[in-house]
Amino acid sequence: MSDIDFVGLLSFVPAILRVTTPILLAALGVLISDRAGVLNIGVEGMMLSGAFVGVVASAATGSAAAGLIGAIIVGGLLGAVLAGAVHILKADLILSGIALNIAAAAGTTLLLFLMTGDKGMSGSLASQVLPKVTIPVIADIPLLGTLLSGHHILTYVAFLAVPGVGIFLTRTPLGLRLRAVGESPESAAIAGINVVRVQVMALIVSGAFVGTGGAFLSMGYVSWFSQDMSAGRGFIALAAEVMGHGSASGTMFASLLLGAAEAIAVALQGRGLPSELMQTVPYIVPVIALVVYARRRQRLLARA
Amino acid sequence: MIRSALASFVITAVLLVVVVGIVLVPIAMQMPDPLAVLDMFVLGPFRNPRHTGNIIEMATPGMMCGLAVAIMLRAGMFNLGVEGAFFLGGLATVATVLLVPLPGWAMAPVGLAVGAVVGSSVCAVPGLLRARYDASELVSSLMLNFAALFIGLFIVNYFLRDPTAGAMVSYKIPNDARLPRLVAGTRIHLGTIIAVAGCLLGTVYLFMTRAGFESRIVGLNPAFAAHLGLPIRWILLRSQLIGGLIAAGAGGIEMLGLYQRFSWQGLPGNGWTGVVVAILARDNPILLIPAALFLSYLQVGGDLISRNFDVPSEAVGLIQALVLLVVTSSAIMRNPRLLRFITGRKAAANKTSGPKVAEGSAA
Amino acid sequence: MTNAPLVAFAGISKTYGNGTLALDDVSFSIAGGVIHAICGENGAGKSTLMKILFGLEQPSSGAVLLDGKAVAITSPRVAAGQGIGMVHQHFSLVPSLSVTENIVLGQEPRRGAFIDRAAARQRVVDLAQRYNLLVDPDAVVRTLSVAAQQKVEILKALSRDVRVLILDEPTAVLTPPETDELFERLRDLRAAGLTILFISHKLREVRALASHVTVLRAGRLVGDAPLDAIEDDAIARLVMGQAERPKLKRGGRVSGAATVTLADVSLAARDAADRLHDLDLAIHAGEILGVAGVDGSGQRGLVSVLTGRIQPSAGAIAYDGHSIAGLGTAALRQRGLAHLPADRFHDGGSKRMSLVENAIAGAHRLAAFSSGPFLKRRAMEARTVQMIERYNVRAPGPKAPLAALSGGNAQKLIAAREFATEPRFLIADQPTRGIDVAAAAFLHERLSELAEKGCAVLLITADLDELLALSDRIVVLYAGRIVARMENGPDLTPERLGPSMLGLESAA
Amino acid sequence: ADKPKKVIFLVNGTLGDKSYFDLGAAGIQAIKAKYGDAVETKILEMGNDQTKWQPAFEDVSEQDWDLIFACTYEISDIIAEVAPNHPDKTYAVIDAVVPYSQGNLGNVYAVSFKQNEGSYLAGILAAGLLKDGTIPADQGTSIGFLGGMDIPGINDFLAGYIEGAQSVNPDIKVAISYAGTFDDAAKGKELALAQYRSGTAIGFNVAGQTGLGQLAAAKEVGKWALGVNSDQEAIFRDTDPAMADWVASSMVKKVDVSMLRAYDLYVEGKLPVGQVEAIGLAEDSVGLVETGNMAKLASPELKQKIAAAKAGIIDGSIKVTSGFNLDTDKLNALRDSVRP
Ligand SMILES: Nc1ncnc2c1ncn2[C@@H]1O[C@H](COP(=O)(O)OP(=O)(O)OP(=O)(O)O)[C@@H](O)[C@H]1O
Ligand SMILES: Nc1ncnc2c1ncn2[C@@H]1O[C@H](COP(=O)(O)OP(=O)(O)OP(=O)(O)O)[C@@H](O)[C@H]1O
Ligand SMILES: [Mg+2]
Ligand SMILES: [Mg+2]
Repeated sequence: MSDIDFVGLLSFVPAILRVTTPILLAALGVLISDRAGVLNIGVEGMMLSGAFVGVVASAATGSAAAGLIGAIIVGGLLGAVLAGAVHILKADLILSGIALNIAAAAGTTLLLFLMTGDKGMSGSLASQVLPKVTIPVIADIPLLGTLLSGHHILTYVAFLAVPGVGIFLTRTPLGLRLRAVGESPESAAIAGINVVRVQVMALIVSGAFVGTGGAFLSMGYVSWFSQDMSAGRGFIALAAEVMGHGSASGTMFASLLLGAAEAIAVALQGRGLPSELMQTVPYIVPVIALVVYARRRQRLLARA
Repeated sequence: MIRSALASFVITAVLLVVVVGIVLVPIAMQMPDPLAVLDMFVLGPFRNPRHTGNIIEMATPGMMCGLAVAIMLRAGMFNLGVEGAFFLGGLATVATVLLVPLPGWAMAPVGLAVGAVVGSSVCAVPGLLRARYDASELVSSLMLNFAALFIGLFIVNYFLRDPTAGAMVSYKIPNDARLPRLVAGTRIHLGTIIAVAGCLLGTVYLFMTRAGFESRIVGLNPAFAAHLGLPIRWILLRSQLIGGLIAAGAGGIEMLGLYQRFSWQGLPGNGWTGVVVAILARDNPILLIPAALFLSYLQVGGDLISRNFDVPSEAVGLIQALVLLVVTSSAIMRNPRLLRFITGRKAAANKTSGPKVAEGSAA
Repeated sequence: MTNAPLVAFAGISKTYGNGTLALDDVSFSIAGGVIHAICGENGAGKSTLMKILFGLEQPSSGAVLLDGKAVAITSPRVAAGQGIGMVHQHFSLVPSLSVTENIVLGQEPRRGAFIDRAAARQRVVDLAQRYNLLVDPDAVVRTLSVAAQQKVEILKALSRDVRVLILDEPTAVLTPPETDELFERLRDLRAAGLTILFISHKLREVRALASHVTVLRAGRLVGDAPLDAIEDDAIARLVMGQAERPKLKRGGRVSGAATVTLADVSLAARDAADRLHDLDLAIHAGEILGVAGVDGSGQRGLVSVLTGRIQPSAGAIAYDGHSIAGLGTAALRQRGLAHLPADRFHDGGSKRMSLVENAIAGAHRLAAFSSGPFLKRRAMEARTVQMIERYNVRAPGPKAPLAALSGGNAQKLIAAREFATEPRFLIADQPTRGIDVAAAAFLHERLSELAEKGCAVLLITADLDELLALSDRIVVLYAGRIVARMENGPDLTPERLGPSMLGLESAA
Repeated sequence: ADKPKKVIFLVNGTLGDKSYFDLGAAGIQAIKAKYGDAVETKILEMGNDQTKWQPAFEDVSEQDWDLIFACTYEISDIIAEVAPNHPDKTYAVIDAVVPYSQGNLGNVYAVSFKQNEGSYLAGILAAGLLKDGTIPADQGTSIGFLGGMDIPGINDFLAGYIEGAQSVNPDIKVAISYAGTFDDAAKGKELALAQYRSGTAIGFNVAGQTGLGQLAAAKEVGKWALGVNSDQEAIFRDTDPAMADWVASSMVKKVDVSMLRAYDLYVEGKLPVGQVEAIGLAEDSVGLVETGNMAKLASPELKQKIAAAKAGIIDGSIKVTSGFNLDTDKLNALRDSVRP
């Protein structure tokens, strides 16, 4: 096979970026929640809801932007709901997240059925998609063009959000407070910070990111919503965030790793190897990466 | 301690009935006979022994997976491999029964033992990686669940598949290997007794043995464990091995108890139920029994109304989600006055909320 | 301003959720512009009262009056708004944040949407200089020694615009010169019009600093007087409800063979405060060897290598002449090691476990407490009850969680556990930090008793009175080296130890 | 009039699969539409927890339903267990076979679809479009197959598809991918893109929701796709015509029609219970959509070739291998023979 050459590898880049985009957006959302001490387990449900509302809102308004805004809003709303469960009902954070996931799966299907008479997909809704972006000059440069230009707009959003979230967490007052609240709520309260408010805000922002990731699925990857279309990406995003060790760039690299593993598994299909074994690749690669990383960290610690 | 946990359990149960009523009433109102719907949901499961049996059958894997989760959580490990262990345990049990020539009486015990050992790897490997390299068990177990799924499907496809069955399923599990049914007219099987016994043994293990005591020390405060010189890595690994064996054994029991063939094509979800059951029971093995039964009861009630009335199955899902929320909403539940009312004594109000973290060095 | 006092407590009572009556109808007032001390033994209710003033707890009844007006202080924000600042002894710093970040947290200087990092850093540098509490503004708090964290804590309180400053045992981890520095600054602050509430177990400090003292015992107000109207003995009697602290003075009893020897032990650690260089030391059976030194001079590293947590990077350690290379904590404990750790809740026990479990943990594999794989819960409980009685631990019962005990009582229980194994070698690391006089005296007696029975005791403490009262010999650690060795005797005073502790003079 | 007949359809999963279950639901609607008040219908989703299927079957069998529908092979064992205890009830299982050899299933009617026959035509279409240059060679030289999982029900499509393509071009290459999921349209798109990228000119999706991702990929790269089960061009014709334009045709499987037919027969008392009916091209139960894009795209010669193959299959002169009877080794051999 000749696609191991450089250009062949380069043609992989768009695939990796595509696969990574929804994972990264959701993982950034998880990151913000986690740093605030309220790990967002409802990420799967928020993603699904974002995908759903993106389609419905864009079909209703005829505007893709409205769809995206709808997805962001519903993500934020669900974040607020989760925050309410945790802070008003004082419910268990993890179970509330699981509950949200169950409710979102059932709720989107039910609403889809009420709107279209179909439980499976929104094919009958004339929803819009968000555009791809061609960067004028760069697009024409041979290698760089493939690398940097022609991706989906939310792919750019996701990767540009990485430094954004990083700077937010480390350089802004709110980011600092958020980290303090996440690590040591008592200390933050003593410093005069309203812990509940910070956590509510973090979950709302988290939900907005995750909702955007959902919009990428239904308004970028494909142009419709289908039942359970998040297909476990929320959990992958959780894993990416944990692997990223709490930093935005770490989360990005972990997401890229998971995305690349998935893209490799896709490319390995049809080579005559049992498909089931190929499908384990995206799950085994991260575990190996995790171990390699952990060993390296151990060795560094040991040397110091 | 068990008593106060039981108190919040009772409050939860009462509350749930109220909440489910609130959700259900509007749905019921749309039906010609609203009272019948409510009646079916609340009492239906007990009218027919078969349905009561369904509760118990369904609670069996819930108890065991809950036990596996609880034992690992008590050692401070958030290992989600229970789901994959359950799946792989079921598969390996069936594979043993089908592929290894065994006398009939030995099929179930040998199959379950092999299944438990093989399946436990999904929990044990993350445990090992955590103990050895300090790699997050949450991530690796989450990932290995899916790896176990696909490896399992590969095994079914290449080694166990019955080509005459039409679907991707194994050959039939021989009758000799099936677990005996205990109550005529229901599918309640020996596994239920194993699960209940497991929960009791789990209590003994955690609170009455040295090993359980040590794992709780590690779970609550690893720095304290290190101060005492406890072999922390081994204790971590051990609790995840035990959890894995239980979860995988549960998968085998489920297969030999209720299935005719190995027919899972995806992760069956019992591991997640186990997480819910364990959190519900506050990691207290004895309370796993009522917790699992209660969740199953709600399920069966929901199934019954959707079978008998035009209630969409998604509505049942929504009810479930709400139930989960209420079950853990300690705002009402941990109200000290209510607790005192139930226990009839002064109860300590513990003010934990949010995820549990070890008190010493946070993870 | 009329003559209404700045702060007044009017009939404050506080019952915690678990039923503990921490404060019982406490009323007194604090005049503006003074340093006002609050004394009382462990669990007397001092911290509770201060938490009420700072908005961390709400009184069950009674009111707090500021300038004569009742104010509902519902949160630390409200307190801050009223100009009340507090120095907490524990957990009010965020470990992973830098010193600067911790100090500006909640009132960050901004430039646009961002934190003005230069301004923030400058604020800390200025503050540190003004109060002469030197800390590295860029250091991550987690890596700092307890003493350095204490300084950050104080700076943080001072960085707020306060008119009332609460200091809850601020000196427990400071060296005498540092304490003196702090007191200078506090006097300056008072001169500048600040009102200071000062909690301490050390009468000497109270006497040196404050002009008024209030004494609490078991939640009740038992004394409230200007300091020039009350004798030390009287205060002590009020605090303890009995006689004054027994003065022990040991010294010079180097008896038996060396139980533990260190030969050229070095430790290369990431944290400079943990490093050790060429330590040569022998701890003999029957002696108490005191280790003096500014916090962060290598004490933590020394404890780590002696307890088998970390293997030294060079040199050899032997117990009874046998090398312990490669042995872990468990093996060493079997060879007779016991260790009273500096941080009682972090290493010494589990807050959520019962007293029984905390008291027996570690010994639970002994035949007395287990048969086969099972624990003998009844035997465990019986032994715990004994310990509680013998060590005079004030506790609701053996099944209560450790968290329900006040600091001093928790420490007694942990000491009871460590001493119960009849150790041959004991490391007592800050055994009485933050503990009231009576409890401290009790623990001191137990330590001497152990030494008399032939145990080799290594005493690490920042409290020089304690060091001098208990030690037979003293070594001084500075920057990971032993810079002085001396026999204890009547002529050894804190003043003589000071210079070598600060690395100014080597008497080795 | 008589009291209405009661018909229930038990879904061993959930609706929305864009496959058997949705088609079955359409069949129930067709029955209701045709018989109106003379029939009472219900669809019950039993969910994905397999342990709940048998209790649901038992409950429903105890109620007063006259005809109980179900579909897929996954449910065969359970019907075989429950049906004998309820001889007064009639069961119709679509797209599956029950073990009649056990002798007590006289009240069960089974229909098995010869989807391999329809797929054979799809194979001819795909390979034919390439061979006659309708799809220019620079679009790619191989054809594709995107399966949901590597399972018999999917491989039955594959076997027919390969054989049909080979009948046009014995050296045809088929890129084969399995997604491992039926829910993940994004993954389906990614797999399809990978196929298109490596030289596939036209692909066939048999993967439920996942498979629809192939259409999005086809639109993106401007290559052709073949739909399955229902007319996928029609699904998107109104809402996304640009995508619909790339659906060359669809291999339809008329589960709904066969359900209606079963009910017709049942009402007439002619339902052949106790046996399995294998239906395919001859019964017009599977086939290619020949309207829409197909009508414009395929050359008259190709259309003729397809018609001829159809006739051949119906008269038995062409035998299409069934994916159900292939063991794993034979299946691998078949797949290896067309690997690009
Ligand atoms: N949050 C709490 N919940 C329950 N009881 C508490 C709580 N905080 C303090 N107590 C109890 O209230 C009493 C007074 O405690 P407080 O902290 O005020 O004592 P203190 O005088 O500060 O003691 P110390 O000298 O040890 O710091 C003690 O018996 C303590 O156990
Ligand atoms: N939630 C609680 N339940 C029961 N007892 C508690 C609780 N929180 C604290 N305590 C007990 O009350 C005592 C006083 O609490 P506090 O937080 O004042 O600690 P402290 O040791 O007094 O520290 P400091 O004097 O430096 O403030 C502690 O020793 C602790 O054991
Ligand atoms: Mg205190
Ligand atoms: Mg204190």
